[in-house]
Amino acid sequence: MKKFLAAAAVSALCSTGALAEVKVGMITTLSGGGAGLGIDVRDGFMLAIAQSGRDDIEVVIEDDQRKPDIAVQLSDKMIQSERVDVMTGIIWSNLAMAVVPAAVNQNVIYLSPNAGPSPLAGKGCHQNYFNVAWQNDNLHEAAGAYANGTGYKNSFILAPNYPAGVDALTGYKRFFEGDLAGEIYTELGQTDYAAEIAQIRASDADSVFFFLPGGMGISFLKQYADSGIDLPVVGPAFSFDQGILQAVGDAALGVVNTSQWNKDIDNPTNAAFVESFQAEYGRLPSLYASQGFDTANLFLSALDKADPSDADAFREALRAAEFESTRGDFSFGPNHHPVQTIYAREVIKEGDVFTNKILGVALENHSDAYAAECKM
Amino acid sequence: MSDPVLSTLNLNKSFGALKATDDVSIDLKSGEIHAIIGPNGAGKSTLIQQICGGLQPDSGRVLLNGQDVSGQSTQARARAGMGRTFQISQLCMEDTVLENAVLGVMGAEHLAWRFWRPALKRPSLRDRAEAALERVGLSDDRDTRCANLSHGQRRQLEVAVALTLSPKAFVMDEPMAGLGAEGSKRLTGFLDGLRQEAPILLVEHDMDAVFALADRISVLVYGKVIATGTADEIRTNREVRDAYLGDEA
Amino acid sequence: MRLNEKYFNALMIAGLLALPLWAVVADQPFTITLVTRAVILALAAVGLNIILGIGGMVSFGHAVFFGIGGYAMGILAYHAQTYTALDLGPFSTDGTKSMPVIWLVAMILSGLVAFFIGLLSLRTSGVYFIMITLAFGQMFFYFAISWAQYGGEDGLSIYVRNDFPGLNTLAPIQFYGICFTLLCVVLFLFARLQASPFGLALNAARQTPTRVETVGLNPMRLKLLAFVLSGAITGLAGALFADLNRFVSPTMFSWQLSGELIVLIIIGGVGRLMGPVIGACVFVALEHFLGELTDFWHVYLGVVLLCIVLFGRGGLIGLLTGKEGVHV
Amino acid sequence: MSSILIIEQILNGLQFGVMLFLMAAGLTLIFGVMGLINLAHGSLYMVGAFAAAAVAGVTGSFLLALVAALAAAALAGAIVEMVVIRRLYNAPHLDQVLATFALILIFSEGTRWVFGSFPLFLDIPDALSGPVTLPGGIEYPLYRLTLIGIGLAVAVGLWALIERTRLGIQIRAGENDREMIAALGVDISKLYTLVFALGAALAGLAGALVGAIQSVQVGMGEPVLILAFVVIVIGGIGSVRGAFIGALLVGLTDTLGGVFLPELFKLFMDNGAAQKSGSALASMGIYVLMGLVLIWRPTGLFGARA
Repeated sequence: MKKFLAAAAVSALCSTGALAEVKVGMITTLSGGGAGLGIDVRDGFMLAIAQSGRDDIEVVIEDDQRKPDIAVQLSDKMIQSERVDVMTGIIWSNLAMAVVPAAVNQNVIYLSPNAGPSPLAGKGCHQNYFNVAWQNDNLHEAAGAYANGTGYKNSFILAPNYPAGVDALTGYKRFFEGDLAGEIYTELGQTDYAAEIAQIRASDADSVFFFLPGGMGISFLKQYADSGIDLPVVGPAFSFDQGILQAVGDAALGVVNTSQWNKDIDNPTNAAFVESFQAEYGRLPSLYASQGFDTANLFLSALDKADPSDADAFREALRAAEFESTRGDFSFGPNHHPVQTIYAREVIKEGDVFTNKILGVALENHSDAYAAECKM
Repeated sequence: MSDPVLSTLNLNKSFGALKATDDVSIDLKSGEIHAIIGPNGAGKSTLIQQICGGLQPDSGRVLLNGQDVSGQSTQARARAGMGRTFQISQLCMEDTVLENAVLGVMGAEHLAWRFWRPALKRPSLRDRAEAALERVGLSDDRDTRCANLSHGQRRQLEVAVALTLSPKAFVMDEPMAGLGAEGSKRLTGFLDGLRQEAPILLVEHDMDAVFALADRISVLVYGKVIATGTADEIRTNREVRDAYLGDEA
Repeated sequence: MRLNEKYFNALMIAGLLALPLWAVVADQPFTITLVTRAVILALAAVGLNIILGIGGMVSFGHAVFFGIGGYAMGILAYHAQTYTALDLGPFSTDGTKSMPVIWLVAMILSGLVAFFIGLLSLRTSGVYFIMITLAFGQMFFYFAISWAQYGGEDGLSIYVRNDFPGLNTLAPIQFYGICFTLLCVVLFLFARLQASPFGLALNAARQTPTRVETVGLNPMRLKLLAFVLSGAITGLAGALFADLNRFVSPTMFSWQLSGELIVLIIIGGVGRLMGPVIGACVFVALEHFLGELTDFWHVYLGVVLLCIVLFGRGGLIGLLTGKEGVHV
Repeated sequence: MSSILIIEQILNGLQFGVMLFLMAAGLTLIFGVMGLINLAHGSLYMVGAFAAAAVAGVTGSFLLALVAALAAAALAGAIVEMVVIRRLYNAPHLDQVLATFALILIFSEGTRWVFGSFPLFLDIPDALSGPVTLPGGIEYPLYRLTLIGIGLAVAVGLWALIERTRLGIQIRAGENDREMIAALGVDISKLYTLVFALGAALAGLAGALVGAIQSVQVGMGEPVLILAFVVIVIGGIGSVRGAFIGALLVGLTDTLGGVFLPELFKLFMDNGAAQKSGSALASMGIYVLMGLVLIWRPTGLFGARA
């Protein structure tokens, strides 16, 4: 168990040595494949806690190894032994589905810094569940909207054969008004896309949309760039994020992707965040880091107004979402999922570093397709 | 004499161009010891394997107690009454002597499919196993792990396990192998008495034992039986002397 | 100091009884959850130990049965919790939240699947057997990932633990009681089985199949039945594991889990009654305490495992009691 | 579906197959000569890819990167053989499985320790990037054609090594009879280290070559390892020829299954459902293939008869 007493340096200055009064449980992925995302969320979150200067917050951090059963047990531990007030941290939808429903039913507030599976936005929504990132479909919907705006008429779309992949293609199709030149479900964890790329080449598509998180996206983009096909590619931010962009290299240059955040979003909070994150950790912040940072700030804003022991008041304070988000305007819809603007951004090279710049707005003040199903 | 207990009819087996068993017809009559001898590579092991079911012949039949067992599995032949011992001991080395013998009784009594009472606490299994151990002189070692037995004791246990099966016919593959002079002599005496219980088909290199024990001897050379007869007939057989005994006699 | 294995076993059981009771007194519910996890993994590994330790079959696909048990629980409880009908051709049921019924279904299903997998796999031996069982595991894994009706990769959440007559299963100690009792029952059955004629014959089939044949027994059939029993017990453990987490997902079918079950047995001692139990306790403890020390705890776990293989033949029980393990 | 597409897909299957062969050849040699199941073979693949990415990042030369991959994997292999594997030759398969499973943990987390949690960058050299046009108007990436070429060259080289050289004689002798090579006066432990390093180098080469078109990340070895095991089991463990045939079979089954099964399902399903069920079945395809082969021939296509 790694206990981080918030802002240790600050509390050293103040000689009060106050006892931790609020306990946050963070379950995230810190080892094995996919650890990069969890580390970013954790670092973003802890940065905000440190900047708050509060010494009455204790954050208990545990590694779920990306295994659902481990995550469930850690959640039991957080609730039963640590008796945390608030939980956060989970990266993956399948782990969120394993942990969140049980946790929120035991009167724990859960703040999602990344995963947003559709059941939790619709029929399975809960007053104790707040999503600070996005509903899973959002970025894909924005990609569909962007494709319309650019005038694409015939898209070839592909995603891995698992629930988030199916949601991705559904999300794209929900907004895309053109035809589909092809629709492929690949194997989860697949590393070679030669067969799919050949099918894209043989089709009469005018654009390609893909959702292939992690290493799958790196492989696809490198192979696609090498295939000589020059159809434009659109995708959600996950394959173009700061952490993995360097591994894709030139193959990603010019690709348009959709995101609710970018480091050049022009507001003081964001500028300060990017600068302080770089200063603290020596790397550019990623989308995930921004989500972790926002999650912590949302939590801190509510903490200023109410005590977690007063559940109703604390929930109300969270729902108000009165904090300075790195994304600019941020508010919650009726299902406690964000209503936010989603941008189209393009991969560029700044010096030696690959990064993104915003092209324009893909969807303005966008909510999600499931809010109506939520009876809270 | 009555019909043979065990017989082979025109067994043939080839490995590629090599004819390992060439039209072999031998029989084993009640109460006799029939020895099969032959130089190394004569096809004795291949023949035994076909008799016991480890190998399928290309053609020919094997009869046990008048019943055609060709094509049947090893375990079916065992159940039909074939009691086999191995040239290289096939014992459960991690188990005790008694457990090895009990395994034999379980096979004979069809008692393997019992899941509750411990095998060693069942008198029906234990008594018969101990009786067999007693006969070969291993009673005192019943709780010794097989791995700790001497070579000679393992040979004795091989025979004891075959005894527990109460077979109609014994098929013994070089039971004397590796026994000293003393051990061979003791086993020879034991087998001498055993033939009244069930006849023995004996493959053996130890010529003293063979000529002392065998009622009949068949000589196998290059997969073919070149002669069958009593010890005296074989000793004097010209062909045998040329092919096999020649260089020894 | 050499311990007598019998005393050692009694000590283990006493420990498994005392630790959770202490946790209740000390108000450490998570300790109970951890011990429950160890006990359930041990149960699954006791199942595997039947074929691995007695029968000498190295199944690298035992997660199949663990997963089937888990999904049996998940699917039955899912239908019961959503009040939807589960159509099985001529039959239709509303599912159930009753543990005993779920256990029965889990065991029967796993046993049936084990029968077919065993029938095909037992034609091979050695490395080929290891690999063909792995192949079956992968087939089930990929099937579960794309089985959209029951959550695919996301798996299925059951919000409330299933019921056991007369108990409050949501109380950690009561659920632990159920798991611990089942483990004791299965350990008792294992001990009886190992000494029974069937166990003796199966043990012989591991050492010398030829001998078993020449006494008139069919080693294939012995092994197949062992495989079915083993699958059923691991399936039962799967159902309990799913209930512990109130959640099932395809990771229950993963080859890593199959590997972990083997690892548990080797840590404890192959073919030993309590081998899987001590193995599971040590494994869960390592996982928990090393994980607290460093993010890179897998490195240390790897080193510990290596040392056990290289220096601890016969597992921990072998080490403590001075007996060598069985050979597989 | 046009014939051009079908030919392209067959090329893709071949390319996948020959890369699997590089992995499988080492694995099958190590089993054939030493009787060892090496689960950590995938880690050597990863070592090769990381070494290549690191060297390419510093020098910018792909050729140097390949050399580094070969050297690093061979070295890692030799060290692992001398420190750990050597003690396992006479151990039961079970111990080998556990020990090499432990090595995977050490390699994976150790690599993450050194290189961090994010994927590394490794790209195709400029000279080999982009597509070429083949006879018949097929556009095909030059790099993938090169991979097919390298794979086939390694296969021929390996054949020559085993059939035509002194080392090959020793390897074949080692497969048949370990006492015999000792009698021949061969230093067994040196031979074993050499064979292990050779297998490791091939895995490292595969890692570097494939890493250029895939993601160089921790854990990249395990999926390939499982496939390589499927390959050698289909081909018959210990047989290099079997590994070659098995690799091509697996490569073609996986690629063509993924393409044609959904098409087949479209005949009697709607598009989306056909895609989902077709690709679900395709992901099980190679395991079904392996199961069928083993049921038909329990020791694989070219395995020694039991």
